[in-house]
Amino acid sequence: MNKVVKNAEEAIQGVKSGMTLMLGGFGLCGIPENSLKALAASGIKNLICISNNAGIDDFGLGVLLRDHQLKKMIASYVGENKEFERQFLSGELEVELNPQGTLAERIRAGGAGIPAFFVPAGYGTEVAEGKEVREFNGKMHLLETALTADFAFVKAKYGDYSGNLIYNNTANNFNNMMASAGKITIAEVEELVPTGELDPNQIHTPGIFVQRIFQGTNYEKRIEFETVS
Amino acid sequence: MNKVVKNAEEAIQGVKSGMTLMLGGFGLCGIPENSLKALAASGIKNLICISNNAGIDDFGLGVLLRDHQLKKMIASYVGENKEFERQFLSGELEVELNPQGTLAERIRAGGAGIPAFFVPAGYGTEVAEGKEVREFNGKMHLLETALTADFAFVKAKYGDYSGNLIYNNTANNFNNMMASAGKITIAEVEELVPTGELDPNQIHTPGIFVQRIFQGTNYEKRIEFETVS
Amino acid sequence: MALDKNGIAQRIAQELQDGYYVNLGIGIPTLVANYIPEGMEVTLQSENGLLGIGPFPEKGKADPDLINAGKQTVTALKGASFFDSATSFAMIRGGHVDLTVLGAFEVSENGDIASWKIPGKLVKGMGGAMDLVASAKNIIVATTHTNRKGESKLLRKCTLPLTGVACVKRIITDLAVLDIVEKGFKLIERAPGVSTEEIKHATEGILIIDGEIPEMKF
Amino acid sequence: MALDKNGIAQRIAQELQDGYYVNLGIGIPTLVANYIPEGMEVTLQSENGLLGIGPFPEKGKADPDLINAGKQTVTALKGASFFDSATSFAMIRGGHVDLTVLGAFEVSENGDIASWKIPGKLVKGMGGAMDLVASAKNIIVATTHTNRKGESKLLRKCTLPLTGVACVKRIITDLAVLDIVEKGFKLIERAPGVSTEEIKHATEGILIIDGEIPEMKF
Repeated sequence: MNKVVKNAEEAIQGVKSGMTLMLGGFGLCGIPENSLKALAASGIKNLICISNNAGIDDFGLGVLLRDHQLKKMIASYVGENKEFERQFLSGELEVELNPQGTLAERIRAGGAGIPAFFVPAGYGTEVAEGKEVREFNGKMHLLETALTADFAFVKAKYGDYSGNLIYNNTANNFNNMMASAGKITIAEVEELVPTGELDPNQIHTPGIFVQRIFQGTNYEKRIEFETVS
Repeated sequence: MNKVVKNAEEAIQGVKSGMTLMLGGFGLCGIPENSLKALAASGIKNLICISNNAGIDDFGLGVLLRDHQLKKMIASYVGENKEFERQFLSGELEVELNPQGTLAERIRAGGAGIPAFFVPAGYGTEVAEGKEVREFNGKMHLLETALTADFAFVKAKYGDYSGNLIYNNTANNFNNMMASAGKITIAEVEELVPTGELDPNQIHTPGIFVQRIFQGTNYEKRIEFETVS
Repeated sequence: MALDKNGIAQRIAQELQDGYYVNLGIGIPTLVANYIPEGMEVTLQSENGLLGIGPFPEKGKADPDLINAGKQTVTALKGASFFDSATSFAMIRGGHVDLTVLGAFEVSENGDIASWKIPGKLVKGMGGAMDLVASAKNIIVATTHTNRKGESKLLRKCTLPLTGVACVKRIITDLAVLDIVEKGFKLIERAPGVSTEEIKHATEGILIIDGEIPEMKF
Repeated sequence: MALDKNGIAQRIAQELQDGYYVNLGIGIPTLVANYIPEGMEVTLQSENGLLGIGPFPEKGKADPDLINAGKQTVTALKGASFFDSATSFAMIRGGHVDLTVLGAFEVSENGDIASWKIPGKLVKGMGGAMDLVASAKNIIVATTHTNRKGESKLLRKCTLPLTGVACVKRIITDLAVLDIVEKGFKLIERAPGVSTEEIKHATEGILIIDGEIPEMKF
């Protein structure tokens, strides 16, 4: 099953104003750089983006923010982006903040056909507002709902023509769950190999979750905080 | 962190009458053979066992059944075991049958601290009896609860002293989730290697989920239905 | 003449489309794999944790760690992947599998299916069938039109414990292809040489016959 | 004298036990890693998907694909494993992490914690903090006893938006070790040379002083 497309421009075909997108990565680690650039170049606006973070001012999701392409962000931590802050405070950008584990699980649930589930995170905080509360085993829990997206953009180290993916180190993060939660999932990889070259026991994301795949180019893989010993 | 114990007899220390156990495997594929033998030899009775299947009459969980060590089974498919059938019909054995995906997810939820979640499977069937029903996206769902165990027994191909596990082919099945859902998880492996020898990107079950690990011996790895072309 | 098992499987194979991910149940559905049209890529999912089921192994090459959901030894094709049961049912429940083909004891005219339990008989359990019927985007039931006693399996209402409600889309039997529509079983095709009357006779539920019914083509 | 950041981290390290899996938050908690007692095996979890955090890499060897939850480049120790964020929080939510150490803006005498948001100030988000405090078996807050304005951070009630309720077990500050008990902050240890009076003065919530309070030992 050949799911290979030529490049990011071809991959993002069908993304339209007002759609909900998921974007993998944690900080700048494991983000779909090529797809983000193509989305920025497309000028598509009014996007709802689900991503753990919002990039930095001049890289990652930050570029879409800068160009006012986002209507709403669903994220857990957006600390490294001043433009985000500005748009949020001015009311230009809607923001829904989720506890990180809840965000991860909502995305997994979206991919796994589980419409809602209970977690303890956020009970008694502003995250609980409007949510059903229920006690299990003497502990209070919130009912959280699944998240899905029109398009999910993920990045892996290796991928094959059938869409099987293998991530590298902590660059997996949100990518694996998001791959399962996109109606159309687009994977970009550092190395695209023919089907059959990846060990079936080592595949992190089975190809069934991926609709389009391409070999990315010119990866910058920026480091947010280079810390050395 | 060295979690290595000598053998199955040492590994099952602490298992007591009346406890709830999880046992990995699908049919006879990926079952913890050594632990099952040690449990059979222990003569411990009144066990509640959570396992997708019930083994066959003279192998796997079937041996515990034969020796009347089980009080209750929570499973999804028990078709290959006549003794199971007899004990169930005579009322000796309590049985709770779960849709297979619901069983898998209840175990994952147990390990992941999610006390309950909604799934569509079983709505309108006898599985729904006594369960909360709720509509999401125009479809009816049942509220299912998490499963945990006093001891979980899993089997992997490779393991290291820290409890990291790698499964082989379809022998993963229920093992990965069960490893996370045992208060004490005991892993037996075909090849036990020193910590550091497994590739951190290829580990299926991180060691945090495993409390005891040992190198199994004399694996029979019986085939239930040898089908050839 | 009524189709045999292989005939049913062959007709079901015509429902496949290039690029489909398909879960085939035990029995007749498994045979569908033998009739995948040349040049069409269909990936078979096995709910015990395999995407990309290959043919049965050669004699002497069976791997005990590589079985399908029917516990038969199989092989894995190029591009296959292995995963745990939670991930496997995430694929199923999440609607990622395009088509599920499974057997049934009974189907009702509103699409209910009974396939897992006969009161008083051997308890086997539902396995993955309830998850599959509750979640698959498209469900085809593969069955004989009548049971061994000659009684219809296509009923007004199921009499046996249900596997799922209002979920079956199409039924392919030894006699016919039928769709579940609002008012009953809609006859789509007849098996070669089987008359509309024969099908009517073998169907207890409401049968909708709209115009001339073509024969299946092989 | 009040401890510095490293002193607080060093005192917290005394809470570690052999075999512990520990999640260390950003700031002072991260420094705890520098004081793990010789011969003790403690595995550090990073919620972005790493079990077995190693030291910062040597200059020039930073791997952009290997960061901690604070987005700093790190290394992975022998026996480490990588996984996705859902699995990472399964570890946390499922109670598999033995100890969580995190910072706070405020802690109340019933164990509520506020650590993520100051109304009118920079919105950063809660990251994994709410998941951690709601689920960790044992939570230690690492903080200065008072804020920059000299106001107590150990309050009767938190004034800032909460991260979690009734979850903190122990607080280790530059002045003291305190446990959350039914009636308030129970003083357990004093920083070297810090008097009970000074601690009382710096604590707005109810402070329980039961008998002679020993000094911390290093």
